[in-house]
Amino acid sequence: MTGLQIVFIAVGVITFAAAVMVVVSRNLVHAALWLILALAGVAVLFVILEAGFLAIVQVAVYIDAIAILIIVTVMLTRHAMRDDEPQLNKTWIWSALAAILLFGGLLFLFNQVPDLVAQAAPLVETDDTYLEILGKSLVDVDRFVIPFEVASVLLLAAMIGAIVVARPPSSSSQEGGQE
Amino acid sequence: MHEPWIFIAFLLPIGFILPAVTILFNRLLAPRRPNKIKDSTYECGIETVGETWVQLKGQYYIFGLIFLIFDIEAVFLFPWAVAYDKLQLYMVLEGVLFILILAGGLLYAWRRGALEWV
Amino acid sequence: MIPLTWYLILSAAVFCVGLFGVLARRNAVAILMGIELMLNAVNINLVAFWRYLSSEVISGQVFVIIVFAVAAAEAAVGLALIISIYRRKRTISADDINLMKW
Amino acid sequence: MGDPFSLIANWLLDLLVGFGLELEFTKVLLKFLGAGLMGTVAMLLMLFTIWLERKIVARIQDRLGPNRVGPYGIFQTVADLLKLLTKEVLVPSGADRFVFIIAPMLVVMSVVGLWAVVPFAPTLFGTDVNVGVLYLVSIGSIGTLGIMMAGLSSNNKFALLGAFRTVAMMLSYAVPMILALLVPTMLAGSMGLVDIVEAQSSMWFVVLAPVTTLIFFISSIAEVGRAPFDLLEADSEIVAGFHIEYSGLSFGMFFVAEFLHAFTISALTATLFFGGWQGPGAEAYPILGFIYFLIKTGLVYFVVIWFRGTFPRIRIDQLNTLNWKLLVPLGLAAVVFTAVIDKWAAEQDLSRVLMHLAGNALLVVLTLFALRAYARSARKKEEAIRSELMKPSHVSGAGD
Repeated sequence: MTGLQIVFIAVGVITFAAAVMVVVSRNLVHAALWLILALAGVAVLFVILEAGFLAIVQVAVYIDAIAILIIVTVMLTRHAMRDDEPQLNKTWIWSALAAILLFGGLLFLFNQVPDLVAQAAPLVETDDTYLEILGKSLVDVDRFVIPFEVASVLLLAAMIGAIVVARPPSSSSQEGGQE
Repeated sequence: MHEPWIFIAFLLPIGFILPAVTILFNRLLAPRRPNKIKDSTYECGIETVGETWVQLKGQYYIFGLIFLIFDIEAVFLFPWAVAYDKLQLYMVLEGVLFILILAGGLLYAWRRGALEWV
Repeated sequence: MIPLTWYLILSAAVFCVGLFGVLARRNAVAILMGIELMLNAVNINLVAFWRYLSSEVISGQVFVIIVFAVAAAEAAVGLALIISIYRRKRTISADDINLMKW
Repeated sequence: MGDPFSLIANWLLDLLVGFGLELEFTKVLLKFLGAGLMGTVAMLLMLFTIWLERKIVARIQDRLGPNRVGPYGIFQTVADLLKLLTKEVLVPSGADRFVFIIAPMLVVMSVVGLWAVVPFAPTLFGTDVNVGVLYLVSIGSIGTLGIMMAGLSSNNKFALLGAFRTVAMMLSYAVPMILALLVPTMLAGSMGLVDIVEAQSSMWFVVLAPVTTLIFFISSIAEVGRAPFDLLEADSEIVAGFHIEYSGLSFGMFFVAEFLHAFTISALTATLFFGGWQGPGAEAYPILGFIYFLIKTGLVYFVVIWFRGTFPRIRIDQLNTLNWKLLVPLGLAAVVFTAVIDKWAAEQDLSRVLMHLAGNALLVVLTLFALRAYARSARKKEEAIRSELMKPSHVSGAGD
C-alpha cells in the first residue's frame, strides 16, 4: 500500500504547488492554467479515494467547462488590468496572516481529534453498482429527488441570469471594433 | 476499485510523452538558425498591426456558459441513465422533467437571440 | 492505506491558499479562481469523509455532486457579472468596484 | 485457439512471474506495457490511415493521390514524416514558450487517452472503467484546452481568433454529443463500453436509436474539426487557424491528433451503436470479434472520408444554427423519447424494437415539419428583403 501513499504525496504536493501558483502568478492566463493543474490533481485524489465517477465529473465540469469559461473571461477582460500592475491589494499581508492562522488552527484541531479513522473499510460490493444506487437515489422520492429537481431549477436560473447579465447592451455602438 | 484506473494512469502520460519525444527528435535533427524575421508573427507577410490581445466578443462566453450548464446536466443524468432499468415510470418522468426544465433554458437563450452567431 | 488526516491537511492547505487568493488578489477573476480552489478543498474533504466514515451510504457523493452544480452556477453568474462590470466601468479590479460599499 | 490476446497476456505473465517477479507488480507492469503498446500502435497507425484517407479522397475527386513512394504510394506518409522531422521547430518571438510547446502534446494525449476504454475484442481492451462514456466526453474535451493553449501562447491575433472559434465550435458540438451518449447508456444500463457492447448482442443500438446515432456521428465529426466542419482551419481560404505559428513536428502533432481522432470516432461509433466486436462466433473466437470490429470501424471511417470528399464546407452561422437549433433540441427530444418509450414498452409488454423505431420515425417526421416551417419563414424573410431592395424608390435613392 505504500505505492498508493507515494502517489498521494506526489499528487498532493503538485496540487498544493499549483494552488499556490494560482494565487501568486501575475499573468492571469498562467494562473488559470495552474488552476487546471490543481483541479486535475484533485481529480486524481478522487480516483485514489475510489470515487471514479466524481473524478471524471471533476474533469468534465471543472477542467473542460469552468476552466475554459475562466480563460474566456480573462481574455474578454484582459484590457482592464495589465500584468505589471500590483496584483495584490494593500492589505495582503493581513490576508496572508489570516490564511496562515486558519491553517494553524485547523492543524491544531486535527491534532485534537484522537485517531479519526486510520483505515477505510473496503467498499461493499452489492448487486447494484454504486452508480446505479446513486442514480436511483437521485430520483427516489424518499431520498434526493428534491435536490435533484432544485438543481435543475438552479441551473436554469444560472443560465438565464448569466445570459441576461453577460449579453451586450442592445446598443452595440460602445462595443465597436470587437471581434 | 483502483485497478481499472491504473491503465489510464499509464496511458495518459504515455500519450503525452510520445509526442514530446517525437518533437524532441525533431529539435535534435532539424537545423536551428533563428533570426528576427523568421521568429516574427506570421500574418501572410504583412507587418503586424496593433497588439496581439485583440478584444474578443462576448458571444464566446455564452457558448461556454451553455456548454457548462449542459455538462452539469449530464453529471446528473448519467447516473439516472445507468440506473434506468431499475427505475419505475415516475422516476423516469422525474428525469424527463429535469431535462425539460433545462430545455426551457435553451428555449430562453434561443428567444433572446443568444444562440445567433453575430 | 492513506490516513484520513493526510486528506484533511491537504484540503486545509488548499483551502487556506484559496482564501488568501480571495482576500488578497485585486483582479475579480483571480478572486473567483480562489473561490474555485476553496470549493475544491471542500470537495476533497467531503469525498474523503464519505470514503472513510460512511462509504455504505451514497449521501456523500450526492453532496459533492450538488457542490459541483452550485460551483458551476456560481462560476457562470460570477463571470457574467465580471464581464458586465468590465463593459460598464472598464475595470475588473475589486478595489474599484466599491459603489455599494458605503 | 481463437483467443490470442489473453493467451499472449497469460504467457507473458507466467514468464515474468517465472523470473521471480511478484504477481501484483507483474500485473501492473503488464498494464504499463499494454499502455505503451497501445500508444505506439495508435501513433503508428496514422502512417497508414493518412495514406488511406488521401488515397480515397483522391479517388472520390477523380485524382490518383499519392503514388510515388512504394507500391500505391503507401510509404508517402513515412516520407512526409521524415521531411517534417528535418524542419526547424520555430517558437515565435513573444510566445509563451512553455505553453506553446506543450499544447500539441496535450491535444495528442486527449486523443490517445480515448483508446483506453475502447473494447477491440471480447478479451482485448485497455480497461473496463465503469464510467467509460463520461470518460470519453471529459478526456476528449481536454483537446479543447490544448487548442486554446496553442492559440493563447502563439502571440498571433489570428491564432488567437482561430483558437477561440474552434473552441466555441467544439464546446457547442460537445452538447449534442453528451446528449447522444445518454441513449446508449440508458439502453445498456451501464456507462462501461464493454457492457454497452455486450448489451448489443441481441440488437445493435443503431436499430433502436437511429436518430441518436446520426446525432452522435455528426457531432463527433464536428468535434474532430473534419470537413464539412473544417471552416475554422480551412487551408484553402484562411491561413490555418490556431496552429498558424506551429512548424515541423509540433504542427505534425496537431495533424496526427486530427487524423487519429477521426479514426477514433469511427471506432467509437462502431462500438456504441454498431455492436463493436459483436458478430457471429465472436464470443467463442475473440480474434473473429477483433476482425468484425476492424471491419465496422473501417466502414464508418470510410463514411467519414466520404463526407470529407463530397460535402462542401458549411458557413459559420450555418454551423451554429445546425448545432443549437437542430442537433441539441433533437438530442433532448431523442433522450426523452427513448426514456419514456422504453419504460412504457416494457410495462405494456410491447415489442421494444418496433416501439423504438416508431418513436424515431415520429421524431424524424416532427423534425421535417419543423425544418419546413423554418425554411418557409427564412424564405419569407429573404423575399421581404429582396422586394425591399428592388423597390424603384430605393434604386433611385441610391443614385442620388
